[in-house]
Amino acid sequence: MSKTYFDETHCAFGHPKSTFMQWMLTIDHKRIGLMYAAVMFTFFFVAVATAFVMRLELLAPGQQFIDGDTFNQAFTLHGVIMIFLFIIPGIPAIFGNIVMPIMIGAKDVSFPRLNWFTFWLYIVGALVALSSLVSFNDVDGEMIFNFADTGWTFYAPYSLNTGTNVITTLVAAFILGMASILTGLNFLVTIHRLRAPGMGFFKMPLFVWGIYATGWIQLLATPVVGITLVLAILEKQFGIGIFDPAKGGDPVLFQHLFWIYSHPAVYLMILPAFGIMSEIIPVFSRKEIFGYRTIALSSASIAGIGYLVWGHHLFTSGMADIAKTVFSFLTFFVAIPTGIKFYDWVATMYQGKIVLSTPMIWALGTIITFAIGGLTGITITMVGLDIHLQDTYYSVAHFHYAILGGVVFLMFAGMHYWFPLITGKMYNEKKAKIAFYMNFVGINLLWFPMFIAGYLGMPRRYFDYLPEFEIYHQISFAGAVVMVSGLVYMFWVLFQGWRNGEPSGTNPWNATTLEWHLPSSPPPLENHSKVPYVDFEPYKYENGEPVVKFDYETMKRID
Amino acid sequence: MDIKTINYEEEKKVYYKVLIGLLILTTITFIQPHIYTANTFASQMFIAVIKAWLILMYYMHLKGEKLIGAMVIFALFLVSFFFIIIIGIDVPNFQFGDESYIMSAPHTTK
Amino acid sequence: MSHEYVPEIATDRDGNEHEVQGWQDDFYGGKLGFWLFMLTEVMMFGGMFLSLAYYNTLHPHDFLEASASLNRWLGGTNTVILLVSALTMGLGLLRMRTGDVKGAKLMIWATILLALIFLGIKAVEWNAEYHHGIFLMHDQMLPESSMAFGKKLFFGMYFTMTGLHGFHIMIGIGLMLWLIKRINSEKVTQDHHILYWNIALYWDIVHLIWVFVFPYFYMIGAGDVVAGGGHHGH
Amino acid sequence: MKKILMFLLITLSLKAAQLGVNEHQGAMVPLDLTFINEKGEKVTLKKLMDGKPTMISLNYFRCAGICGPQFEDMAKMLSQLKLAENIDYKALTISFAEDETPALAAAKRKTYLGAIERPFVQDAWHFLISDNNSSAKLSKIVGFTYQKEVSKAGVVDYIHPAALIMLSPEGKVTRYLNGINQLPFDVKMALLEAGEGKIGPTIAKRLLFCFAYDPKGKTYVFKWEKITGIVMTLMMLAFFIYLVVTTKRDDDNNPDHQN
Repeated sequence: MSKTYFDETHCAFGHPKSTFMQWMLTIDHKRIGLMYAAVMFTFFFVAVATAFVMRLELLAPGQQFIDGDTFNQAFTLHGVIMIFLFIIPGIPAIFGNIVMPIMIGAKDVSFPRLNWFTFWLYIVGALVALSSLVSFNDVDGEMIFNFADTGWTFYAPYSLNTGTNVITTLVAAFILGMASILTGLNFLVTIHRLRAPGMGFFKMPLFVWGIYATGWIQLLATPVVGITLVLAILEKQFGIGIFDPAKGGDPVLFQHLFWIYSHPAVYLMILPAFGIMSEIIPVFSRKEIFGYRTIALSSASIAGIGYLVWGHHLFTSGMADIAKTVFSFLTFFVAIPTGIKFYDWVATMYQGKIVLSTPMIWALGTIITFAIGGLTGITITMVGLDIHLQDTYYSVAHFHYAILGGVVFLMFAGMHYWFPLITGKMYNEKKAKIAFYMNFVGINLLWFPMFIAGYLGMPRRYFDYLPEFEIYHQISFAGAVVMVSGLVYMFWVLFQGWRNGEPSGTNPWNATTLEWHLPSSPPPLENHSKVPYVDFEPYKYENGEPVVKFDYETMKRID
Repeated sequence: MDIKTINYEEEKKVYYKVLIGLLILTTITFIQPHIYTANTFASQMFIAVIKAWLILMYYMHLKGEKLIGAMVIFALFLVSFFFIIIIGIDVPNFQFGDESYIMSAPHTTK
Repeated sequence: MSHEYVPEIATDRDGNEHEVQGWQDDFYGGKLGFWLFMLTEVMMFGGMFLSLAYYNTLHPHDFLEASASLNRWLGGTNTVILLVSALTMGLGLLRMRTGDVKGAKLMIWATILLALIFLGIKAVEWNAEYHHGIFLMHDQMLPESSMAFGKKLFFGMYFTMTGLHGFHIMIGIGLMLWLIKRINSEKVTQDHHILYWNIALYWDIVHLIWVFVFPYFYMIGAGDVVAGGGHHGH
Repeated sequence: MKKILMFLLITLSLKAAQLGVNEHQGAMVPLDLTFINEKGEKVTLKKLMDGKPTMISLNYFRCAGICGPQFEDMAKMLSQLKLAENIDYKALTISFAEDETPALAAAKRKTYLGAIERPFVQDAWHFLISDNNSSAKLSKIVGFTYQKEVSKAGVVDYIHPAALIMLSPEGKVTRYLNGINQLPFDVKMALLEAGEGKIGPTIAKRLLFCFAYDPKGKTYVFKWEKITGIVMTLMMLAFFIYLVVTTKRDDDNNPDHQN
């Protein structure tokens, strides 16, 4: 057991005695990942609450509980928290940190100190975002709720004119963007440099592939939005005129720059999620994954193509028709690698010994919800149809099916999958499954009616509507109630498991990848007792049993 | 690339050679408008690209860096793609330019 | 890092030994990381050049005129200064790698000096423009002024981009001072000079950005003036 | 600047509100009242309404206060209103100031008809001025009170509330919509109601049947909806609390819940 840390408290600096300070200053990737998880899920529930309030308001036409301005700020808050604080950093920061280095047999990420710094950068960004919630009106210094009311997209010119705290929010988004860049950078170098000897790129677990592709998006797309936000801030401060038509600027340019990042951002969200899926499916089918290379490469190509399709957000914003056609055309291509992945997963399950444990049913549920989200996405790729459906509940439903029903569901799948690894305990399977079904019913009840409402012309981001749409909103509300209950129930089950579940052992799922070959669970500092030599493909099963076995002390193969 | 064994004189020479090259190119940027007025923009950018290439290859030691070189090329490809789509396709073909306030506003010199 | 890091050995089934790359003193890893960071810089300025080109295509004439009105000689001098500073930085690194710490530090100081001169000239330039009534939120740049949209945007981008570039220069100076500190405390040595290497790279990318900023702002209008404008026009 | 102005206007309108619209639902407005239209002709209210439910706003055209915003909002509201103007309803803006000219009325009308963002039957919205004190009579009947104020500079101004007053075809006052901002939806409902269900598509009939008006919220709601919303939310919270409680229990009788 050679500990290579130069400092046994393994902190960014100093040798703090108190456990608390050791956590605050830790550069251990597992601890950092856990801290991310704690913070992010807190924010997640704040955003969920905001969304629920909006649903409550929309229960009937006319004003119910909150007025229009508050509603605008509510959906902006929901968007900003969910996008910038939860879902974009989400899976990479949590599972990328916790399991990715273990999966490649590394002792930590390449730049542990940078990792620590990144986490605190993220916290700073979050605090700035919170500080923009309220402002003190200069008349009588009383506090007023004054969050940005622009929607999370900050479209110019409105964002340049509104009196709400847009600048602070932009700064927050910028800082969070930097955090995301540094995370991606760290992971890219880690994956390039710290793979265990013998592990070529095509021997990596697929989750690592997902993280790798994500890393490239974080690295190369985020700076563009970064500079866009900077320009917007300068615009607001110095009235340069870059985005303000009154001074000759072109708001469409803002949209271009904004979506050059924010569209790849959705692939940034989904790719690691697909990675989790590719981990879970073979393990619970007890079968080697079908078409490893195609899945790995499709991740890469989704990341690549993802850069080239941002324009489909601008179909109604004033683009040249040729550009629209090009973008529509390119966007269709994204469906191809995605489809390949789906077929590979299904093919993996074919003739496998399928074990319906909780992570598996989350994954299976996702196959349904994400398929709905993805296919409806293809419909609004067509320019003509998009002109009709843009900014309606249809696109809202599409987005939530894809992101909640895809990314977040898979994130939860991952939570259930790696829960024993992280806590060393096992949660109550039965209750966990109930939680899944609540969520699954909830999401469909909540968003499916929106497809219809949107198709009939219910615009998004409105706090009032004509009575025609009443019924859809009411079904959605019922769905919201079920969904939120399901979420809380799920977290409660996991919490219970953590508090008083039975010990799980190091490899409860009979999984094959390296993170399940640890001397103890939860993993010790610096993970494997010794770096293994990887001369095998991941997910090797023979008649339902993992092929590769290790002696966890020497990490020598004993099969 | 082994960093221990380096030939000081050799590398120094390279640095000075590149410096001279860059200086020459800079002077060219200044005399270009007087000798070749057809397309200042293109020729200026062309010179800039050459300078950039020199700096990348020799000052930044990109020469022989396979992996990093590929990464740089990928990034540059993306940027150029953004240019092609937005500057090359979208803006010039925008069909409502004449009705656009920002393009044909009262006091823009046309 | 206080004690020397001994890489671990992994043995495969045939008993061959493979050295494990740890995250400690991983020179190539450090370099790779910094290159990736520089790619983000490229994308960032790429985005700005994109906006610049965008408005250039909308208002070509205004851009040429505005560009012609900039002081090409100050810009040129700055170009040369950065050029030389890139050389000094490179030579400094070279000396560090050959173990000549003193010479290396000398070169860093030289670079810092050049950087300061660059900023000085920039200040003079901005000051002059301010007195011509061209500055952010000032006189001709105000919304109500009758200056053409194209020109407003040109100068707006000019101040934004040269400003951000100047900001990078300042950061560079800070980094170099820090580097000198690290050298003095022998954290950066002949064998362990990744920090120096990366800061040199940073300085090069700052230079690289200027290589494009300079012609796009100062030179594109030059041909126009010589050809069309006044003296020996045709 | 704009914010401050709005703030001022709001306070002003509040002040005015105290000085009052005392609602006289059910009061009958005599349809033979005469007003002067933009062309300077005498017209009876009957002719102006010609058997349609009608929304009336009382203002004065020199008004620098809340009238402007109110007109703008009316124009906005009318362009979104899902009813056929001139067929389903009429709109009248009547000046209660004694000393205003048809020319000014015409100008105002032109401006705000122009502000409507869709083809709009011009005849549906008229700007009228008082004919031998008819406005004053009207205001009295509908309970719309205003107060004359003469500034030191001798400029005559009025402090007055802002409201849309709905008349049934027979001239019965059916509804008051107070304030300068009206939701098209509210106005639609009010008009349908004023027309006593004679007009409007079937869906609107149904609405009319199941929607009630609550004067405080100034808007139409399903009464039971708010209740349901709150109840369901409470049920959800109850569920959370239940979870917390059970957590405690699990701690007591130590963890052996195998299933």
